[in-house]
Amino acid sequence: MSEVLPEERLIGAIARLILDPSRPRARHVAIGAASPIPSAAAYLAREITGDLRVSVLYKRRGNPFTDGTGELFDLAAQGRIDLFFLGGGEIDGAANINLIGIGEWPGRTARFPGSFGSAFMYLLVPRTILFRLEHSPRVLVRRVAHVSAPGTSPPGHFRRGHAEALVTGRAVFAFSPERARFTLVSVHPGESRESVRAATGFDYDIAEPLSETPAPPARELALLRGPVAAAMVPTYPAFAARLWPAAPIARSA
Amino acid sequence: MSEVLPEERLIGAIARLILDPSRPRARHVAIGAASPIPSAAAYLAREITGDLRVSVLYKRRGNPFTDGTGELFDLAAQGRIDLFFLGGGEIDGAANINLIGIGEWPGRTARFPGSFGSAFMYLLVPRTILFRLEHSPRVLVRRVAHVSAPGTSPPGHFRRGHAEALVTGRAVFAFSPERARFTLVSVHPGESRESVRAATGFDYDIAEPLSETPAPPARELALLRGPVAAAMVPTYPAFAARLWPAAPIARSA
Amino acid sequence: MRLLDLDRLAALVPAGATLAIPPDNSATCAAFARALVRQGMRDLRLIGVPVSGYATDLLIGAGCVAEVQSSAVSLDEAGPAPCFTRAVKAGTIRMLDATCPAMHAMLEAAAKGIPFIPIRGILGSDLLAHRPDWRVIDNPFAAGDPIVVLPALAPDFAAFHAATADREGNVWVGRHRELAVMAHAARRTLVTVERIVERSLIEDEQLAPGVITAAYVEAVAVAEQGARPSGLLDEYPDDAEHFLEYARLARSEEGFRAYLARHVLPPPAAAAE
Amino acid sequence: MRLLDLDRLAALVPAGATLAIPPDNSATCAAFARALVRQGMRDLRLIGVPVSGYATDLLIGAGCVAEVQSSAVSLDEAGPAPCFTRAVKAGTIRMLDATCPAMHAMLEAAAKGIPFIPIRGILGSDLLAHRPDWRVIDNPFAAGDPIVVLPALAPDFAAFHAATADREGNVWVGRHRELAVMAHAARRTLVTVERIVERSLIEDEQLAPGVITAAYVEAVAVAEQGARPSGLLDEYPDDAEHFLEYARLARSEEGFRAYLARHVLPPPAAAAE
Repeated sequence: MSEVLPEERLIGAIARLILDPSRPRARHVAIGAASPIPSAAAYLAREITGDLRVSVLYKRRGNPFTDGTGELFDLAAQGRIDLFFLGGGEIDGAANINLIGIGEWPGRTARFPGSFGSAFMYLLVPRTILFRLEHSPRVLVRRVAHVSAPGTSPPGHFRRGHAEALVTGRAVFAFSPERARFTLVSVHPGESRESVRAATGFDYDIAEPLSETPAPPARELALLRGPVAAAMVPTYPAFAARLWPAAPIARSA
Repeated sequence: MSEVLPEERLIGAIARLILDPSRPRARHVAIGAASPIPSAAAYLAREITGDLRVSVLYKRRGNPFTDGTGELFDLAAQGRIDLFFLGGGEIDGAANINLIGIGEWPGRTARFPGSFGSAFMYLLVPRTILFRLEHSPRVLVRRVAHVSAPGTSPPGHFRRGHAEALVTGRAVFAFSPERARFTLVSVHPGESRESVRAATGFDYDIAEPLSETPAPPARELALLRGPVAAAMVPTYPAFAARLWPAAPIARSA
Repeated sequence: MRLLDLDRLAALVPAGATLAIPPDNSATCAAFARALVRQGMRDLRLIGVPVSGYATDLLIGAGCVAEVQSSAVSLDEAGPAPCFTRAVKAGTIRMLDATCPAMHAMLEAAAKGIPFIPIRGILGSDLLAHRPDWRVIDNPFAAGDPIVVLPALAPDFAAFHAATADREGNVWVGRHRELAVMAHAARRTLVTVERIVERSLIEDEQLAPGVITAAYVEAVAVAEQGARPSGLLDEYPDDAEHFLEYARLARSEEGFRAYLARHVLPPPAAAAE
Repeated sequence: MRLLDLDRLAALVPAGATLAIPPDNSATCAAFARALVRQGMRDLRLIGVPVSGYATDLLIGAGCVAEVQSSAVSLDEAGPAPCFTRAVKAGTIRMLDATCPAMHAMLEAAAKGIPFIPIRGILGSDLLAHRPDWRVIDNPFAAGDPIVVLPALAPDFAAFHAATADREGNVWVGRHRELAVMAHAARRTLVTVERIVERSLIEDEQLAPGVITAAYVEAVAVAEQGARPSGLLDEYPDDAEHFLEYARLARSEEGFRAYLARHVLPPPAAAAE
């Protein structure tokens, strides 16, 4: 097998988080629009377990939503989505996310697209994985300028779960909602505790020993480059073609 | 033209109420299930004006509801239904209707089917016509045993309208919500003020002069026996066949 | 999705469960109800969405029902529901009266994961006095505007009949959107269908709008003509004669037993084997 | 139903109106937005259901917009919405930020004729502080359970693009149920379609579940490829190149003018006649 691509390592790391045996088992993972890496990770997790429903928003073939663009949120509210992914223009050390902007409300210095479903999904879905490829002090900040969705909530606020992890282009963090604080658990090849420290605007703990984010084992890599790549083609053709130019013809997925 | 049937007279009387020029113009009339006479009246009103939407619940061809059995109520709540028909196991002199039953709740002496949408539609639709073929002291009572839907509401209760009339197999009454009281305005052929009095359990006023419920004029009768009869065939085949054995082939309606 | 036979599907419902079912004009689960009768179901708490008819009356007559929540129970053109009427008068079932849009709204609240939903109307109806679970609050956006609020209603089970399901468990219900709401609101949804199709129902943009996706569907069984005596969209019409036969027989306990023997229970020979 | 040409359809919207539109991936009314630009629309108050993209950015760039209420404005894979981003930073439009399920819920409340609707989540978000029209109340069914309530949102107009309409004004929108909610909630609904069909869309049980009936539709215009550069279900795919061209040009005021001249405004020769 050829060398493991950085994206493949991320996909493998996220699939492991989805399947984390210490967490409640995910039966249904939903993925928002324009999220190729989380989508591939969910498909990989499905291939590994053989028993995971993966609903990708705006999927171009076999779109699982037949009840309009509100259905994802209704599914989540009903408790039928176990795990979701969120990102942020800014993410802070307490797992607050900002998709609004910077400077005076509603983003007079920098404006992000907007909060999408984050203010809802973060509280309604039991398990959240934060994902943002860019790992820099401007994204990972001490305190977000505006809170689209809060990392933790006071007692009495209806909330089903929190972020479990933050995955970036440099590292993987675990999140403790009790302490409202991240712990660095692994760094990707080429990164060190120092390079991550320099690229991160918030304080965090460090797991000891700090490991390197592992590559997917050969069996997972084969799944990734086979059925997962095929499942990705219809919705993410450019992404699939870039990573896996020899990807098999898409199957219904 | 052959003699006017009692049902045709009722249909004509109800069509005139729908088109009453002293009332806000109805653009959309909805009819509940199993209501052939109100349906025919609405179709006749449509033929007369040429500009009236008639939505018949559970229509067997060209069913106008595509959003489930709740759509009628949403349309009403949106203010898109101008006129609706209600009946009652009991109807009292203040236009309260009872579709629950008689005796101890929920109808230990006599049980009616239930309130259907009445508790909602009576308050949400601007114009209501009460229709009940049976005109007897057991139906038209002084005071209903249980109120499925109130004839009038205190100030402050959200309400868009009231009953305008009560049409029975014997007579037509007008209703005044200010006075919470009916006025007998016409009696059908064969009935008198005395026969109606004897068959009515509630007090009411009497219009002077008291008229006979008129037969539909020739032009309306022609519409009734032509396009209206045809429109009735798909949903009310038995009713249409009984009244108009020579009814033309159904058109889409 | 699990593909079961009809009796195994019905066996998923335990005694005492809340079960939402559609009325006779909306993909009613008639064959499923007959299967519940055959297995001696007890203490069902039926929810009519928003009303109910044949299936509810049959289950009441067969002694399967403890409670009915509905806006009405009737056989429509075949007249009143005889077993229901008898049971209410005898006080042998608990009846929670409602009004159609309230039934829809309580299920929609569950489908949206909200604990309650406001509704206009109802003020001044005696329904309110008999529904302590329905409250009146002040509209938080306008002073002096009392409004009814209803709790979310999440049935243990929803059951209905539909035309087709595919191998993934997607079910085509056509314009019966109330069935989607039931499925979204219920914890577990059991569906009988005319037939299983081999192609995916959600890949076809023409079919997709009428599809409840597999995410909501617990199990499916094939039951041909499973809505009978009700009709099913353009598949088959109502069997008006059967409704009249049922209405006539169910008028007496004895007649109802005859109906069960003729149309619901296995033939005595088979039972004796 | 009135069948108009595209420009007359757009002319029904007066300056200052609230106008609900879908995002780029859901039957967006792109041709309709271009017609609004051509007629020099002013002071529109756009409502993204639940987000918006190309049409909103184009209308903002052309100076047609006073206010945007949306959960996001973005060109998705083509990047941020350039005119929107500039206008927010410059303070030339009023932005009411929301979150997707709240946009849906506010419209659903209007569609159900209820003055408000509760929603879970949102507590702890700064959205709340900037939406004085969103309130937090105590759940009337449970003590110590604060919950957000949203007011009903009934837009003056809803506009979207669909595949087909029939002569009665029934419109087939397929699985885009959010368009039905928009149409139910809005006072007047304007629709562009690929084509008018001669048969009734509600007589066909296969099509009916995807149909918004004529009761909600004010007027229809034919606009072939009217969602472009967005795709439309299985009719045609997105034009990714056009999105990229727009994103590139709209990065500057000058480039945006060039885009308008190339794709939106009538050719100068025609304009001079």
